[in-house]
Amino acid sequence: MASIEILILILVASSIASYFLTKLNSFAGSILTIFSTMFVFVSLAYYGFNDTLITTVNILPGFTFEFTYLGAYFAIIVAFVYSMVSFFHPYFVDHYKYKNAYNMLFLLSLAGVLGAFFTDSFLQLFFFFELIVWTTMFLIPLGKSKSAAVSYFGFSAAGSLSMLFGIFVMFTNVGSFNIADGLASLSGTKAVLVFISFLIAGFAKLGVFPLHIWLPIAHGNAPHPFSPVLSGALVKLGAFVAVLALLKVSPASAMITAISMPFAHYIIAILGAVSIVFGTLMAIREDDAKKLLAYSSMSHGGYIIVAFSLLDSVALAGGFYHILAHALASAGAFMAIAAVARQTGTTKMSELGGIIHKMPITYIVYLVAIISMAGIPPMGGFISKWLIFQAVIDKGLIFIAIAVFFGSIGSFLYVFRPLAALFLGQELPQFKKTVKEAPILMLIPMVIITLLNMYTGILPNGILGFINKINVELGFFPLVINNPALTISGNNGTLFPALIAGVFGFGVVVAFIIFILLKKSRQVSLMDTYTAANFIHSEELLHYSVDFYAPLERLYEKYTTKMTDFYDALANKVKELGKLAKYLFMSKYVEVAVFWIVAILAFLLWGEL
Amino acid sequence: MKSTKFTEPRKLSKEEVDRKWWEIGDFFRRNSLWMLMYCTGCCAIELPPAMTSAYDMERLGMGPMATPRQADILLISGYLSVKSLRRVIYTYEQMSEPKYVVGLGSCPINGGIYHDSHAVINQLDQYIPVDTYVAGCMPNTESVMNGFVDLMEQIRDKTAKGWIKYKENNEWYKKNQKAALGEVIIHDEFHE
Amino acid sequence: MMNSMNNVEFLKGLMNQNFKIVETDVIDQYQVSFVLKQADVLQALVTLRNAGWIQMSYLSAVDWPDENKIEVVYILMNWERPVHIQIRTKIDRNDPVMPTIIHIYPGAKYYERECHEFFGVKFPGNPDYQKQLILEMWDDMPPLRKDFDPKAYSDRKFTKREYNEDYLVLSDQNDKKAKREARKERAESLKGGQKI
Amino acid sequence: MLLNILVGFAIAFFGFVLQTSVAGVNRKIIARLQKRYGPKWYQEFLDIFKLLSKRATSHGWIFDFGVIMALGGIIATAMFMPLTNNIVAFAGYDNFFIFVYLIAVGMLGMAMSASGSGNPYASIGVMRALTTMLAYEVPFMIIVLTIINTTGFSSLTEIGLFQQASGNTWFLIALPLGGIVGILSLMGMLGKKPFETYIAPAEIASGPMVEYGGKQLGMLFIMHEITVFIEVSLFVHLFLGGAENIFIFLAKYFAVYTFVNLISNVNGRLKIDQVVKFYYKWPLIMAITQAIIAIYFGWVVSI
Repeated sequence: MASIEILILILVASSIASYFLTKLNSFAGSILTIFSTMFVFVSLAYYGFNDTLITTVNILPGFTFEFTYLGAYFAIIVAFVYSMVSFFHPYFVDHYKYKNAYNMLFLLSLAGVLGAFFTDSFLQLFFFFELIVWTTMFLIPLGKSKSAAVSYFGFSAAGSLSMLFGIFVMFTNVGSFNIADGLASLSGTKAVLVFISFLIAGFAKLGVFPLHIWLPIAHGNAPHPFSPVLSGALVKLGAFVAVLALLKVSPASAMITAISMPFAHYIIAILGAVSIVFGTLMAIREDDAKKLLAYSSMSHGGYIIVAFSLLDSVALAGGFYHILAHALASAGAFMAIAAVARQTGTTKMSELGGIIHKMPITYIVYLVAIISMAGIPPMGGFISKWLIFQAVIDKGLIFIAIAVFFGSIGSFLYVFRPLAALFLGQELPQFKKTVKEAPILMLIPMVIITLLNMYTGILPNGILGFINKINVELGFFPLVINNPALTISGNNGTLFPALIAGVFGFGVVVAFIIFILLKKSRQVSLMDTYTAANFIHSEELLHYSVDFYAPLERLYEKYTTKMTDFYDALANKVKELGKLAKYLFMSKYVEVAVFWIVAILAFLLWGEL
Repeated sequence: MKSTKFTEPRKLSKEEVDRKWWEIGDFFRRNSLWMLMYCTGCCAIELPPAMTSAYDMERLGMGPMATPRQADILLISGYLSVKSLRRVIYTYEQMSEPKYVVGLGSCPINGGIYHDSHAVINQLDQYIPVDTYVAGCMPNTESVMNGFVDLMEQIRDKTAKGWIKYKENNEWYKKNQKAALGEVIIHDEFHE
Repeated sequence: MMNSMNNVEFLKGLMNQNFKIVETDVIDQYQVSFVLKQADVLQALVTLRNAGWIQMSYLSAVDWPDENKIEVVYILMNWERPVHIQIRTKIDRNDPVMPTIIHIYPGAKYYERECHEFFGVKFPGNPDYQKQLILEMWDDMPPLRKDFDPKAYSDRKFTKREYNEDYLVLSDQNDKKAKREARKERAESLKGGQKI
Repeated sequence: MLLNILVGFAIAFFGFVLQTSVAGVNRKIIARLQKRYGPKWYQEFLDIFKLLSKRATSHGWIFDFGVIMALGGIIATAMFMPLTNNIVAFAGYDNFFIFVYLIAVGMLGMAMSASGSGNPYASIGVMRALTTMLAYEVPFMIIVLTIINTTGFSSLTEIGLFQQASGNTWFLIALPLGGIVGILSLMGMLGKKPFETYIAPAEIASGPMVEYGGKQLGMLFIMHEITVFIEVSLFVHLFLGGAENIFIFLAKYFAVYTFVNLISNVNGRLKIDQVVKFYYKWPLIMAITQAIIAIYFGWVVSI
C-alpha cells in the first residue's frame, strides 16, 4: 500500500531531515538519502508493477494524481537511477561546499520527478517541472563550473516557458488543464502550436538538436555522482513531454504517402536523426570522458525521438525500451567514470591510462555499459535498437536509416575510446601507488546496474510486457512477444535474445576450452612491447590516448563549431537587448523608467480600453 | 607366437606424450616458417628474388612477418653493428618460442670485410644462438634457399635447438653481450 | 656563370676585409675554403650568417697527428648565393677546445656532440656536448683519431672466430701504408674538381 | 535445443574448414597470377596449427580475455549462419542484425585485447579498423534495408528463398547498383586491399595483431577465418539467392571469395581518410539511389 502523495511527502520530509543530519554528520545524512530513495524505488516498483498505487490525495491541497503506465514506467526508471546513485553520496558529498544542501536538493528533485510523472494536470506538471529545474540548477554548480548551471538553466527555462505557452494555448482552446482530455481534443492551428511548443520543451530537456548545447556543458561539469542522474534519469523528462506531444497531439499536417507518415512527425524524426549524427561526431572527438558520454546521451536522445515520431507500435516499444536501456547503460558508464574520477581526480582521457590494473570491477561495469550503449548483444541496447531498426526498415525511411545506422556504428568508435585510453594500456606512474579499487558501497550499485544491463538484454520479455501496457494505453498495438518461448516478433523477423546470449556463452566456453588446452603463455610486462626494437622506458610515450581518431576528426572538425557559434551570437544579441533594457529602465532618472513603463502599459492596453 | 590376449596398452609417460606432441608440432613448424627480416646489411638484396617469382619462398610455406612476436625465424642479413646488435638481442628475446636464427653472409660468421671495424661485431653466435649460417659475400639466392631447407631439416632432426641453448646457457650469452656492449638496454635522452 | 664567380669574389672581399685569412682556397665556383685563426672563427661565422650563409651544413674535424693539431671544419651554405664555405681552424690536439656556436647556429648542437664523440673536441658552452649521441656506451679513445687502432679494439672487444692455420689468408699489412699514400696522391690530384 | 547447438557448432566448424581451405586455394591462385608456384593448398591449416603449438607471450588477463571473447563471439555468430535453405541451426532466428551486431562482440573483444597489449601500433590499428567499419557499414546497411524492405523478411534463409522463388532473380542483378555497393562493402569488411589500411604490415606492423604470437595469434587466425566465412556467406545469401543445396553454396562461396581476392590483388592501399571519403561518396550515393528507386518507385530489375 503506497500512495504517491505519501511517497512525495516522505521524500520532502527526508530531504529536510537529511539537511540537518548531513550538517551533523555527512555520512549519516547520505545513508538517510540511500534509504529514502531505496524505499521510494522499491515501493514504486512493487506497487507500480502490480497496479496498486493509490492516487487519492488527502493532505496536499489542490494536487491531483493519476496512475498511468506511461508515468509509472518513467517514474520507476528515474527512481531506480536516483536510488543507485545515492550510494555514491557518502564518498562525494564531503567534497562539496554545501553538502547538506546537496542531499536535500537531491531528494527534493526526486520528489519533483515523481510528481511530474503522476500528475494529471498540466499546471501541476509545470510546477513539478520547475521544482526539478530549480533544485538541479543549484546542484550542478557544486561541481566544476558555475557557468554550466547558467547554460542548463537557460535551456531549461526556455523549455519550461515554451511548455507554459503551450499549456495556455491549449487551455484557451479546450478549457481544461487535464493532460489526457486536453491534448486529445486539440484541433487546428492551436494543435500545431501546442505540438511545437511541447516539442521545444521536450527537446530542451532531452538535449536534442538544435537545443543540445547545454548537455555536454552541464553533464561534463556537474558533480560526478550527479551526472548519471542527469543523463540516465532527468533527460528522460524530455522524452516524457515528447511522448505527450508526438503521440497525443495530432497536428494537422499532410501525410507523406510513400512512407505513410505525417509531415510534422517526419520533420521531428529528421531532427532526431540530425541529433544522432551530430552527437556521434562530437562524441568521437571529445577528450573529457564525461562530455563524451554527454554527447552520446544526445545521440541516444535522437534515437528516442526517432522512435516516437515513427508512429509505429514496434518503434514505440523500441523507444520505451531504449529509455530503460540507455538509462541503465549511461548510469553505469557515468558511475564507472565517477568512480575513476574519485580515485584519480580527473576525467580527461589524455591524462589517464591503465586504470584496469587497479580497478578491474569498475572496468567490467564500464565494459558492460558500453556494450549495451553500442547496441551489441547480449545487452539491453541491442533489443531496443533492433526494434527501432525494424520500424525504420519497414517504413523504408532511407535518410533516417543513414543516421540511425551511422549512430549505431559510430557509437562503437566513441565508447571504445574511454575503454582504451582510460582503462587499458600502460599503467601511468602517477597512478601506480595511489589508485585502488572503488569502495564496496560504490561497487554495489555498479554491479546491480551491470546485472540489470545483462538482464534487459537476455530476458527482455517481462519489461516488454509492461511496455505493451503503455502501448495499449496510448492507443497502439502491443508488441508481439511470446512469453514461454521468450521471443520477440518485429515487423520482419523474430528475435530470441535468450538464445543469442546462450549461444554467445557457448561460443565463449568453446574458445575458453581451446585457450586452456594450449600451452601456457609467458607473462610479460606492458612495457615489453614491439617498438621496432627501440628501448622505451616511460609509460606515457607508449600510451596512445590523445587524438585517437585524428584522421577521421580532420575530415569534419571545420564544421564542429557552427552550432556553438550560432548560440554565442544569440547570447550576444540577448546581452545587447538586456543592455538596452538596462539603459532604458535602470538609468539614474526615475522619470525615464516610469515613462517607459507607462508607455508600454499604454501600448499593451491599447485595444482593451 | 605372439599372445593374442588383450594386453594392457603401455601407458605413455608424460615425457613421451610431450615428445609425440612436439614431433607433430615440428611438422607444422617446419612447414610454416615465418621470418622477421633484420635487413641492415647488403645481403638483404638477395631476399627479393628469393620471395618473388624467381624462387618463390612461399611454396615452402615461408613468408615475411611484421613483428617478432609473430615470427619464427630471425633473419640477420649481413653485418651487425654494435648498436644494431642491442636491438637484435632485444628483438630475439621478444620472439615467442620456439625460435630460430639464420645468419646470411660472411659478416655474422667472422666479420667479413668489416672484421677490423670498431663498430661491427665479428661473430654473431657469441651473442645469440644461430641455427643456420649461409656463407658468401653475398650468398647467391640458391644458397639462401638452401639455407632455409637446411633449417627445415634441422627442425625435423631436432637439431635446431638454438633457443634451448640460449635458455640453458643464458649466463654465458649474457656475459658475452656485456663484454661487447656494456649494457644491452640503454637509457639515454633518445631512449626514455 | 658570371654570377657565381661574382659570389666567390664577393665572399673573398667580405672575408679579407674583416679577418686575417691564413689561407684561401677556391676549390671551384661553388666551394671556397678559408683557414682562420681560432680566435677569428666565431666572428667570421657571425659575419657570414649575417651575409646570408644561414645554413650550417656540417661541423666536423680532421685529425693531423703529425702536426699535433686537430682541424675543426664548419661548412656553411647560402641559398641566395650558392657557395659552400668551409671555415677551417687548427687547434691543439692534446687539449682540443673550441667555443660552441649554438648561439649562432642552434643546429650545431648535435654536430658538436658528434665531433666530441669522434674526435674528443670539447665545446664549452654547449650544455650537453659530453652526452652520448651515436656511439652507445663508448669506452675507449675517440675512434676517428688517427692513432686509434680499430683492429686492436675489435680484437679486444669482439670475439674472433678461430680457424685452422691452413685456411687463413693473411693480408700483407705493409701494403696498407703504400695504399694510403696512393690514395692521398690521388686525392691531391683531384683537387679543384678536375682530373689533371 | 542441444541438437540445434551441436548443428550450429558443426556449421561454425565447417565454416572454419571451408574458409581456411578456400583461402589456401586462393593463395595458390594469386601465386599463379604472379607467376609463382604458390604454397600448398592446406598451408593456412599448417600456419594456424603451428601458431597454436608455439609458446606465446601474454600481456595480462585482459589480453587473453579479449581473445577468448573475440573467438567466442565469432563462433556464436557463425552458429546462426544458414548454409543452405535447410541446413540452419536455429531456423527462424537467423536474423540479419544478429550477424552484424554479434560480430561486433568479436570485434570489440579483439579491439579490447589489442589495446590491452599496450602497444601504440595496436591502438592505431584498432582506430583504423573502427573507422573503416564506420565507412563501409552505412552504405551496406542501406542496401540491406532495401532488400529487407522489398522482401519483408530479415531472416537470411527467407531472403534466399524469396530470390529462389522469384525465378532466381538474385539481388545482385535485381538491384544492380546495390550489388556493386555490396561488393565494395564486402571488400571493406574482409579488409582486402585497397581497404586493408588497418592491417598495413609495412606501416603499422600489422596493426591490431602486432603483439600477438603463438596461441593468441592462432585463435585470432581462426576467428578471422570464421569472420570471413560469415561475411562471404552473408553476401551469398543476401545478393546471390542463397543456396538450395550445399554444392551450390560451395560454388557461390568460392566464386565470391575468389572474385574479391582477385580484385584486391591488383590494388594498392588507401589512406584511412581516403577510405572514409571513398565510402561516403560513390557507394553511399549509389546505395541511396538504389534504395529510392527500389522502395519508392518499386523498380526492380527482373529477368
